[in-house]
Amino acid sequence: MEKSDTLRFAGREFRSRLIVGTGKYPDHRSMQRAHEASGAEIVTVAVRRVNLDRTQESLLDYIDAKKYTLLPNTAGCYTAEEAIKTAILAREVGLSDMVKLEVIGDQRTLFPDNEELLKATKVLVKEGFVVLPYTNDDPVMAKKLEDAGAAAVMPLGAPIGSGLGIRNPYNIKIILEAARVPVIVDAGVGTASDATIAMELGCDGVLMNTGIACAKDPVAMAEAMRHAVIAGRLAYLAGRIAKKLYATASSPLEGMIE
Amino acid sequence: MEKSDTLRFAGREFRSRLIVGTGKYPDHRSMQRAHEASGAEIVTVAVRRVNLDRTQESLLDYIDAKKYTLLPNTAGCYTAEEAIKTAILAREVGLSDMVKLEVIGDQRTLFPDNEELLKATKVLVKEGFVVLPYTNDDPVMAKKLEDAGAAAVMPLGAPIGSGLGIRNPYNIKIILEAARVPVIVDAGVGTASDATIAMELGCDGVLMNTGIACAKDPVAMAEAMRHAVIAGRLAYLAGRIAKKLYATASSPLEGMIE
Amino acid sequence: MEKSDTLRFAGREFRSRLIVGTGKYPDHRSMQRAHEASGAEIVTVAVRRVNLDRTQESLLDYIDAKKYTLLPNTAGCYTAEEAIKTAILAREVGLSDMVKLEVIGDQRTLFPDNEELLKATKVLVKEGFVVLPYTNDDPVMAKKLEDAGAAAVMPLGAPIGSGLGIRNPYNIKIILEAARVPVIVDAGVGTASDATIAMELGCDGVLMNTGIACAKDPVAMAEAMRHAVIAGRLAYLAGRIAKKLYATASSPLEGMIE
Amino acid sequence: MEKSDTLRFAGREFRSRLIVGTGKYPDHRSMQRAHEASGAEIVTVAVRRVNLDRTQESLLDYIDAKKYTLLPNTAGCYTAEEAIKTAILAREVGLSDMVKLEVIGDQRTLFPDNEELLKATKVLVKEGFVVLPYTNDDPVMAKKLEDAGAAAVMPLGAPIGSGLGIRNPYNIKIILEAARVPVIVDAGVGTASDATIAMELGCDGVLMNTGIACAKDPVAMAEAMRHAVIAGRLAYLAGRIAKKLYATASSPLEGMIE
Amino acid sequence: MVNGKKLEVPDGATITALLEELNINPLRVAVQLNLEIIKRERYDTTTLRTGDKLEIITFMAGGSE
Amino acid sequence: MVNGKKLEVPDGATITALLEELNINPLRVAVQLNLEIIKRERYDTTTLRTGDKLEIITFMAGGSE
Amino acid sequence: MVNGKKLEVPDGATITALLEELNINPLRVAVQLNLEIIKRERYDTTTLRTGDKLEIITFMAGGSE
Amino acid sequence: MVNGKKLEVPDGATITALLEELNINPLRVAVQLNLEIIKRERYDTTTLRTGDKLEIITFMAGGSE
Repeated sequence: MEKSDTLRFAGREFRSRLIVGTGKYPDHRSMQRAHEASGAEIVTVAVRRVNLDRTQESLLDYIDAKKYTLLPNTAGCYTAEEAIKTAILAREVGLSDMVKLEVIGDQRTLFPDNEELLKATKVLVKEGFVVLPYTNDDPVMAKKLEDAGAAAVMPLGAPIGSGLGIRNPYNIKIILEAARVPVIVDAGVGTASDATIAMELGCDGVLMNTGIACAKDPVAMAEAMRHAVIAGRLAYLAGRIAKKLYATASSPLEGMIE
Repeated sequence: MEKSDTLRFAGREFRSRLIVGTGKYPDHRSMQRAHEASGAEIVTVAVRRVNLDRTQESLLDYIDAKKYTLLPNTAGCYTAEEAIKTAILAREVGLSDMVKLEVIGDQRTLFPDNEELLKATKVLVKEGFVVLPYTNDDPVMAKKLEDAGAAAVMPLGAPIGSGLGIRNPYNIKIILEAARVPVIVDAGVGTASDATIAMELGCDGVLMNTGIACAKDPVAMAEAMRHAVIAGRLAYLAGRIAKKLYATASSPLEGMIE
Repeated sequence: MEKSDTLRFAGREFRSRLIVGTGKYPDHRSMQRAHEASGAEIVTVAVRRVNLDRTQESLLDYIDAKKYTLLPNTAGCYTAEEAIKTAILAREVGLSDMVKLEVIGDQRTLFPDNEELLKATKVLVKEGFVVLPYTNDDPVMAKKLEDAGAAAVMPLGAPIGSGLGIRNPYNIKIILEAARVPVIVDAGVGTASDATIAMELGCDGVLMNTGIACAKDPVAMAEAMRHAVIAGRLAYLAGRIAKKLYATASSPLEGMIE
Repeated sequence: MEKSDTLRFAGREFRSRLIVGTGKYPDHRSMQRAHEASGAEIVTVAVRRVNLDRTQESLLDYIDAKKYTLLPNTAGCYTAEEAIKTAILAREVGLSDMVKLEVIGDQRTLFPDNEELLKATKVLVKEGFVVLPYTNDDPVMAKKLEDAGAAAVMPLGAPIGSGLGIRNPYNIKIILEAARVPVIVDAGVGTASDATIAMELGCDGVLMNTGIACAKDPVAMAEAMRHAVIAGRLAYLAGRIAKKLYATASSPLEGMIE
Repeated sequence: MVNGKKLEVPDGATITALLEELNINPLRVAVQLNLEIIKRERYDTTTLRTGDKLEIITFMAGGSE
Repeated sequence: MVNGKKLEVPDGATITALLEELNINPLRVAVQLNLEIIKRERYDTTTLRTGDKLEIITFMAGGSE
Repeated sequence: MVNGKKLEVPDGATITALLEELNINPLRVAVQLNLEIIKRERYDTTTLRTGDKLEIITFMAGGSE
Repeated sequence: MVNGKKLEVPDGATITALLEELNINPLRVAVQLNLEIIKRERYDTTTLRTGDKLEIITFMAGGSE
């Protein structure tokens, strides 16, 4: 079933609905194995100056460009201008024209600055980028980002790195009702059920990093997340039973033994 | 990983931690396909009089006894005596010495009658049965059932058929803290994330029927549940990140572009 | 409104629906002031040997017997026999024929032993006691206690002293649907909203001790609880609005300024 | 205690922390009685053209201007410009220089348009208004509104008229951590406990209309809300007990009867 | 035009006169004439002509929440 | 009486014969005669008389959950 | 033995006397002598002997919750 | 100045030469010279002078989430 049911945006198509990160891993090797276990096809990376006096090897030695689509992010940017500049430099590297657009509004909580985010989205869309903006769960802003040409909207489920899951499924539902582009939950996923719940709401995908990278066993958690996203998607498509205070037995009452 | 990590009780061992039912399916054929999709190895069945003027075929034509372990249940019994009699007849059929012991205390909600349940458990354990009692989420009763020789305890997550999931994870946690036999959540699972959450709590397995059989697409939901149980188990073993109100970025601050 | 809407059982009538305790307070004086602030009319007390080499004054010097109804409890009893003996001695003191019946089944969590509780209830009802049994949120046991003659049933909202509130409002709802005696939530209340929620569910009263006695300011918390119980009761009677994903404005659209 | 503990902003001081509305009531009379029962001192009103062919009496005949502070709102405005114009006309009426600033971004859900809201706030603050902006629970926007000179910030607890309560207490907590002006939850309150929870989080006040006006008995619900807000505030000040999975008895173990 | 409705007003009538005729308490309204707000003290002296667009605003029950 | 229904059974017929006639696979049922469980190996030798109360039990779809 | 403690009590002393000596208000306690409950009206007439096991019970702060 | 660090670069050296010397794979970086982005095809022909401000950007592990 996962075969035909794919994640599509900006003319791309992905079998996996899970997007993973590269930060916070114990080491590049465990990251690589976690990526494999996750089944993800998109990996987000930071854009930084080359470390001149570096002993460490390049991140890209651990991400097979044939297997994974690179999604540069603008983490650490606090203004539209910084984010735009970072995105343009990222594209110059020549490995991706997509950008996970982050414009942080609060260093403490890493909540987005939606005003600046919208500005940057408009500019980068004009520049021909495939823009995936990280935003909060505000339905009005989600619609504005979509209207500005975002290829998908990525509302947070909970604050970055909090592991609190989908704090407000109601807002995500409301965003989904109106969205005409994919909705990908970005941030907040702490454990497998968080991802399952996101997908059961009808989200098109989930992006996570901390939940996997900082788990005691990142590779096992990555595999858990692979199953969790598939489970949630299938459950969404399968159509769950209604909730009731209680129901009646499935056991046929006729034929009871006397 | 699932290879080595198995569900064990009464000397049996199962690769799958999901136990499924046979009631409420549109037809035997869809049940059979759902069982396959679920990956379950244990299937619970009711014990009833043969329908003499039956046109319908036998349930057992649709459950490969080589592939599945049959778990007869005492659904519909309201006293220890009825349940014991039903269990003994079930064993006489010669296909299983296990019993999913149900003694219902309230026809409306199908909550168990724990007093009668405990009585029946004591008798059937003496009779050499492998007893899996369906109980509520009372830690004291769970311990008494374990002390009475139950092979596992099966607290409800929510009322049967309610689809409300794990209503009180705190009680399940408390039961798990003290249990020395497997804890298998029985009843209440409505969608994939419910099963994932049960497993993330540290439960050893999940038994469900309505959530799969009454989904719009039972086969797809069964597959969802297979992934959901694996996801939850892996997440439990992987060790999730702690929850915080918010955290800080994984992005290296050094190297920001000027 | 609170005037006419009273808590009634066993021929007694109380204006307040809040029952408070006497344990864990910093001192008798703060307890006394908290009792006043709470507006409670029933106070539960332990039954113990007189402390012979005591310097401390008697608890009863701090509870005006004209103002408060004393509710002796059987805290610390682990069998029906102990509880019965304690209740009988309590009545001999000559200040109350009511008993908050506690039979603990697990020293760690203080969950009730429902089997023993039911036994003790039957005996004490025959002995003419007004029995208020502390039980868990099992609808079947609640009904059995009622049938055994309990004057009210007191399901726990959450483990004693946990401050977790009403962990499973669904079970409380189910108990309320069938109950013909008052349902008083006993244990688990940690803050005002917990009490309000209990009352909004339709409970007849709330019993709490730790939540008040161990608050930083017990007197302020006691006053908070007084308001919380009234608020919840009034909201229950007033009939709340339905929940929706969203609604529309109350603002008249005609008359908008051009 | 409520005496000294007052709600203060823009040099005003109010004993009640509850702000109520005027819409959706069965009639002006029941509104008037609900206002009384609520104990509120601030009442929000819409700004509209006089109805020329009106038979109905004026709203202001039912709000004692000596007793209540009028808070005109800009409900129904979808741009900063409309909202500003409405606010200025409202002030011209000469009864209040405060404005509950609403700039709606989505007619379906009535979520605010934060961009326009911020623009209007800046203008109206310059014009000398006491601006109380209705926003969502975005901590970054809350801070921007505060920096723009808002006298308080009014994040929604849940969509207007939804009755869903505080959907995301985590965001409200984060807003409170950083706020230097009062935080008043606006919208979403459906029943008493919702208001209590808002206050327990540390909010400075709660604004509600639908929850009271559309209750079966608006006057009883208004009284419930009065108690609920006091309860929540007192509980917040009193300092609740910590939550634990379970705790130990308050009963002295020494002195058990043998 | 008053509040979007055609209304017969004697040419040269003051706002005060109009409010009186409409039996509207001037202390509870704001008035805008051809998009310009008219201060209360000018109600007596401000006269209306045909084609004037007048808005008379007051407080009514309502609000989004 | 078989499973609560009156049934014409030739006097002295064995359980095996009855099951065959009813076309029931003996390996999938349990049999109780006048409240006494009959082991499978005795199906051939156990004969039925008028008035006997026979229960033939099997597994069917169902369960509370 | 009173409440599990050895106590010197003059042989033949009444419960009333003992309570007085211990300065305990008889209206706030229940008394159990060798596992038999003694009604209040018998405090004056019930005398204590060496080896008696006496329990004096009252209400104290406490309860599980 | 390369990535904010003073670096001895022979006057007139090309970007290609510099990357080689720094042992950096040109296919994994973007280069910005005095705030102007240099396309890859110009690395061979673009020479560096003293005082030039050069940024060499690549992908590294990281992201906010």
